[in-house]
Amino acid sequence: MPVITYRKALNDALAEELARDENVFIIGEEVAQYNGAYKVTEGLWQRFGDKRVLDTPITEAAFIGLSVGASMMGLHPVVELMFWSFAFVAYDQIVNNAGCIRYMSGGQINLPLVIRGPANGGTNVGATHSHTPESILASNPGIKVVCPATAYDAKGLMKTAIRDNDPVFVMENTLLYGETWEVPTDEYLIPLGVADVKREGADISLIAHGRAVITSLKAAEILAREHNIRAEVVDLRSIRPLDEETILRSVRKTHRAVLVDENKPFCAVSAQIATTIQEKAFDDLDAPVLRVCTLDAPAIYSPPLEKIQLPTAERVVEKVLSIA
Amino acid sequence: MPVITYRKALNDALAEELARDENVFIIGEEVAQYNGAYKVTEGLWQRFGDKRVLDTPITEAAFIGLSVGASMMGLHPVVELMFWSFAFVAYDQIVNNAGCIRYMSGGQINLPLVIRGPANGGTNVGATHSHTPESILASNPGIKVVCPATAYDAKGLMKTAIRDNDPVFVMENTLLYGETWEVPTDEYLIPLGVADVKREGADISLIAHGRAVITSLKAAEILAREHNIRAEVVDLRSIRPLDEETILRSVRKTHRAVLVDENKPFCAVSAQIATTIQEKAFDDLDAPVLRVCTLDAPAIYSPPLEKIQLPTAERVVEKVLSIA
Amino acid sequence: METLLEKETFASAEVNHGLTPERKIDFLRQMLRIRRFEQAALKQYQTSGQIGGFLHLYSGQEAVAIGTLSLRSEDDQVIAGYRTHGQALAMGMTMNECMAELFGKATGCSKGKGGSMHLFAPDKNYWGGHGVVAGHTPLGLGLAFALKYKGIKGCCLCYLGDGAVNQGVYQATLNLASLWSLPVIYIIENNQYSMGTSQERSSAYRDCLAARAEGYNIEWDRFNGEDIYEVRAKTWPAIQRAREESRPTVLEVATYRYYGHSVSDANAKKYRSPEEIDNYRKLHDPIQLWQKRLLDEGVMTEEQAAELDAAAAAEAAESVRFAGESPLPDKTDIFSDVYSEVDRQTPAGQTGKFFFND
Amino acid sequence: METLLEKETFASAEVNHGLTPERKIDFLRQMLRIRRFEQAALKQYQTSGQIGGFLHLYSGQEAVAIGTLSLRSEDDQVIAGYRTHGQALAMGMTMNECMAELFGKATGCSKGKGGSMHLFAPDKNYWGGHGVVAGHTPLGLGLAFALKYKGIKGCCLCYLGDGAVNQGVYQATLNLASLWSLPVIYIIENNQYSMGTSQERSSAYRDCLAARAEGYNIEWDRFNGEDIYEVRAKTWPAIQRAREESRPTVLEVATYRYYGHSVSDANAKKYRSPEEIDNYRKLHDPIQLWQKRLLDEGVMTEEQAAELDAAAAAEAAESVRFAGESPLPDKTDIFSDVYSEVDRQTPAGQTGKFFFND
Ligand SMILES: Cc1ncc(C[n+]2csc(CCOP(=O)(O)OP(=O)(O)O)c2C)c(N)n1
Ligand SMILES: Cc1ncc(C[n+]2csc(CCOP(=O)(O)OP(=O)(O)O)c2C)c(N)n1
Ligand SMILES: [Mg+2]
Ligand SMILES: [Mg+2]
Repeated sequence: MPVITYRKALNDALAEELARDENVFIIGEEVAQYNGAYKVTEGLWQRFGDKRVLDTPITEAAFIGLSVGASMMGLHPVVELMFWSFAFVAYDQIVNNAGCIRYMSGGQINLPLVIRGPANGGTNVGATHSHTPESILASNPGIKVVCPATAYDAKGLMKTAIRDNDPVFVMENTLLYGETWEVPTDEYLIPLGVADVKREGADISLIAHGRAVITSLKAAEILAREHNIRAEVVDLRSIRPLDEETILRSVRKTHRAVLVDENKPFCAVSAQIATTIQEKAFDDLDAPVLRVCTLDAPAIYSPPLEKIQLPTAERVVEKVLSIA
Repeated sequence: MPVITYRKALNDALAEELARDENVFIIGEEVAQYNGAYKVTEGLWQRFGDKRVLDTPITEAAFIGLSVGASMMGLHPVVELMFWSFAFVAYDQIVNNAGCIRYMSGGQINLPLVIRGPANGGTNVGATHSHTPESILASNPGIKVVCPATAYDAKGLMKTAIRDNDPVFVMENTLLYGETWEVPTDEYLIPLGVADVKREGADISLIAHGRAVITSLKAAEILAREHNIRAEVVDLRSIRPLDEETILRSVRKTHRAVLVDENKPFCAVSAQIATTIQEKAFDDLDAPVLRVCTLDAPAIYSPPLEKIQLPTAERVVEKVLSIA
Repeated sequence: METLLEKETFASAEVNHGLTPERKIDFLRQMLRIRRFEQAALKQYQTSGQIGGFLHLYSGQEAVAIGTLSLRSEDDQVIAGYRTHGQALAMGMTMNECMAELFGKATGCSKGKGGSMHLFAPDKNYWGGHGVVAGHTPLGLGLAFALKYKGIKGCCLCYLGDGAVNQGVYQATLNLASLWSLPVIYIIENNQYSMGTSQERSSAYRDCLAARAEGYNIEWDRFNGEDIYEVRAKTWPAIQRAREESRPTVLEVATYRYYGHSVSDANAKKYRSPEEIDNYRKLHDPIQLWQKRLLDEGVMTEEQAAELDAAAAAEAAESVRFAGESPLPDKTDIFSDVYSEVDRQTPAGQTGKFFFND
Repeated sequence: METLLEKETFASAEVNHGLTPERKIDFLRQMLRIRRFEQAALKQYQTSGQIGGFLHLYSGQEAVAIGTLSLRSEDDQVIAGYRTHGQALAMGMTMNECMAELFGKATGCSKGKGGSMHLFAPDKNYWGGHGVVAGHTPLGLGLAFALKYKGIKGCCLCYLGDGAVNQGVYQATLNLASLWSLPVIYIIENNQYSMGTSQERSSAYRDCLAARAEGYNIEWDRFNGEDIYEVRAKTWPAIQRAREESRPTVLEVATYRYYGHSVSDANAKKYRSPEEIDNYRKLHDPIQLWQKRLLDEGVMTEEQAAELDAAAAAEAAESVRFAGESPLPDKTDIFSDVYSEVDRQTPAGQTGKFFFND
């Protein structure tokens, strides 16, 4: 199977969907002539032209609102946010318009809209540019959120997201864009709402999403090698809809869970998962569900410090050892 | 002790703080000449004049940004949001500017800013106007959030918030504005970060904030009367800083907890509390921590339906009975 | 603004020239329907306890919705704010579905989920009904964008208030509208107040609010909204510009609302003098003016006018009965209309957990 | 824009008239310091691996910061976007604290917490350094508001880019600035591009970007930013208007950035032709032009100029040394500077839990 970058996988997904459906268009800052700030849309403007790939002014509320309106009429906008952090400039459009209009119209309107872009810390761009809004956005019924951790997942989830009839927010990660994975050439789709057990294990469940999955896999490796602990790594992939079954199945097997989450801890995705596990697998738990989150402060700029602000494999190992 | 409304308690707090410190000013839509959309600022413009009580155009991002800037210079703006839901139009100003500037400046800047207004469902104003953003805002380190449930707490917390040197967001509730409680005439302050046990009990802890506290008290009443269950009601009052000690003390005593929360369930404040309890009081728990939240859909308009979408005393009782 | 002479020429403007008596009478019928619908709704709000939340009445502004929307073609799209009864009825929605929506009933246009601010009829090209001030203005641009994308020669009419123009998203949207040459028309219904705040206290401007469009190289116009002839004559160039040149326009229409900001506006008569309100009702009422015109033109008799009014009142009364007798949504309905895939029970709607109640 | 004749008169404008040779030379010194600082930073970015994230260079635009800020009084407040090295140094920040900030060191102005986009010196009336495009524009208004509130006769100078003008919050802020008559000056540094997007592809306008101010009844002006005399002559009326009349102004200054959008802009020479860049460097470089002027005026010798440059380069080199040798923040520093009450260990800072790491 060809080995390609996460970036290329996304690029392929976008190109395939643009080719498949002429109602799909790409819109965002620098996505066309500049090939995207992170080059995810490279070559698409050249191939599909001005109509299908549109550069916007710096005006997130306006072009996201425009995209919501266009989706109401049956188009399928794929909006790039240069950083998901910039969603905060368009928060009303995202939560109230993309998130509530279907409901407030009594189901008369569909909103087949994708918003995508990187949503991560770790690149030393400061507090305002390093938000991880999957938790706050997924808290809104009406919205779907996915966080691919590998090139394979990125491609399959992105294609599904574009074919979905609801607003789907795809949160990518700049630190993964250059990483490579095997990705089949044949077309495939990954359904939303299906977690993926990225490593099997019997002693403890590490549950994560996005880049924290990679961190968890590293930790699992160390745990196996140095501590003889067989950790299972569950990749949520999709935050909403959420695959609770896979989570609970894993915990019922291992009886212990550490959640790894690049959200800051307060009301994080991992808080939702911990709440669910203790509620539904209470009698299966041999220890409290613990969490390893981003250290609870605005993202620090200082590169060496920001590295340790995010969850590290070492912190995961330590946390696991505290209960295993 | 005089019995006054929640609205009047807030009004008194604002008047006292305006009188105490000339750097305090009130700013927002219709707060001056109109006396506030919900009359919380009644009479303040007449008493303190144009300089201290300012009507704004409908332009939340601009006047909240202005207030952040003014606070940097040592003024103490008290911003009214007609609904906290409208924060979404100013989300970047609130999270990135009020929430991050102190950090990004290495602590050189203080942001003594209060943003206040109602943050609740239940008034049939539709999905876009009925958000409860305490969870998503409190997820940001740098921000403080309080949710008073009674007139007494409203006054004491508001005064403290205005004297605090950090951004404090006070989330009120339109359904409580007209309710009355005893409030002393002598000045008092309630520290942020201190929960209040509103009813003592030994069998189960009901943990709540805002109007859900009132719902919990009603449920406790029913539980005592009809089921001989002595429920303790813990009012968080402050979401961030959070009084974990009081929460844990209660649970260690009762061994059971039901969290009552007008947030929607996903990544709710109650998810954070449940996570904490299971982590820190794991061995004290005789049953999973359960939650009663707002039913997980955008706020429905239909008045009779919205009533049952919010947590009700009946749902709390039912949930308690399932584990007690 | 325009001279008296100009004013007189509106009736003979090309776009009004060929109007049949039937259409002219229909304009009156439509305005009366809005007025009577709202009177019935107001009464229900005050007495039945069945209408909750806000009720923003359009009474006084009828000629704006009816005049502008009388020019629409079947491809044109329409979107508005929360003061939306006028546009909703003008777009062909029935009183029944609208009144039932106000009552929060399952038979409402939005199944009781939206309320007065959120009337929708996408099948009639009516896209709401939006509560967040100015939040719908980029959606209107999106409707226009979709028309152009699909190669349809239509336009989008997007209504907003004089208070809404200061919301950043509207101004940002104007830039995009002009930059991308999209067929959108922003119609500022300037009723002089945003809640209790007069235009002077909310907006800084030279000339008028619409003139800000110049900064974005957008054509604009400003006119009086009490006379349907004038509204049509002044709106038509904008519609042609949109359809033929795919260029945006901003129109500012002077108008007035009779009631408070919403029905619960306790200050309605404080920030505006009773004389001011009276003056409008007596001298500038769009329905009375239009009725008088039709009588003067000999297009219609007094009796016909009275019949139209009676019919509108009867229709409104019937809608109250309909709404009253309609069923409420079921508790399970709370969870429908959240996700399209779930509603349609597609595989995508059955994979994973969507609702987190337990 | 202005005629050649006008151009020549800038030097003799009243505000430039009384400039001492020392001050003129100081302007050169300051511009050189910015240029040399950035050259050193760029080199460190590319070679040392100690600078992370973005590095937006100001080189080419120096006369704008130095010219406008040379007019400030001690009460004036200043705030800018993320391309902020110029303003920061012009406001009197040391190269050491700025370079250390770029290195993420504890000795940085923001203790290594902000980085290149977030330089702050409130003690010098410099309020950052803000990364979200246009997000700081209402903060600038707030600084002006505070001045007026406190009865201080100062103004706020708020810088933004040609791309930033389309962000709604800026436009909403203009309305408030005019409506409330606040002493703020928005200075649009129009370097013709926002990242890879030319002004034509991002903005619709008549005349120029600053002219949009008219829609808000705000005075505006537009001028060339390569000559300090011109910058000062054109900025002065705005400052006077702010201080004396408490009225806002929008200024648009034509300028150019030599490097890519940020140092990692791989396309820097794709969306602009090398000829275009060369042309600016050769014919419009503000430092060369000013230097030549001072030589022509006989205010300074070639040797003096070379000395100034050498001193600036040495200072920059020293700042690199300082930054390199400075300690990193400690891991516990991650949690300081989040809450003022916690930092000061007041009772309010010790009640309840603030951080939720465990
Ligand atoms: C973002 C936002 N802020 C505030 C409100 C509350 N609000 C609703 S309508 C209104 C006044 C709007 O006035 P205008 O635009 O003139 O429209 P009109 O009511 O006169 O039709 C306000 C302040 C809101 N709905 N949304
Ligand atoms: C809200 C937001 N959107 C996008 C960005 C990414 N971004 C940073 S700078 C920039 C270009 C700004 O151009 P301009 O305002 O002309 O300033 P210049 O870089 O030319 O100084 C963009 C798109 C951002 N920081 N914030
Ligand atoms: Mg109005
Ligand atoms: Mg620029």
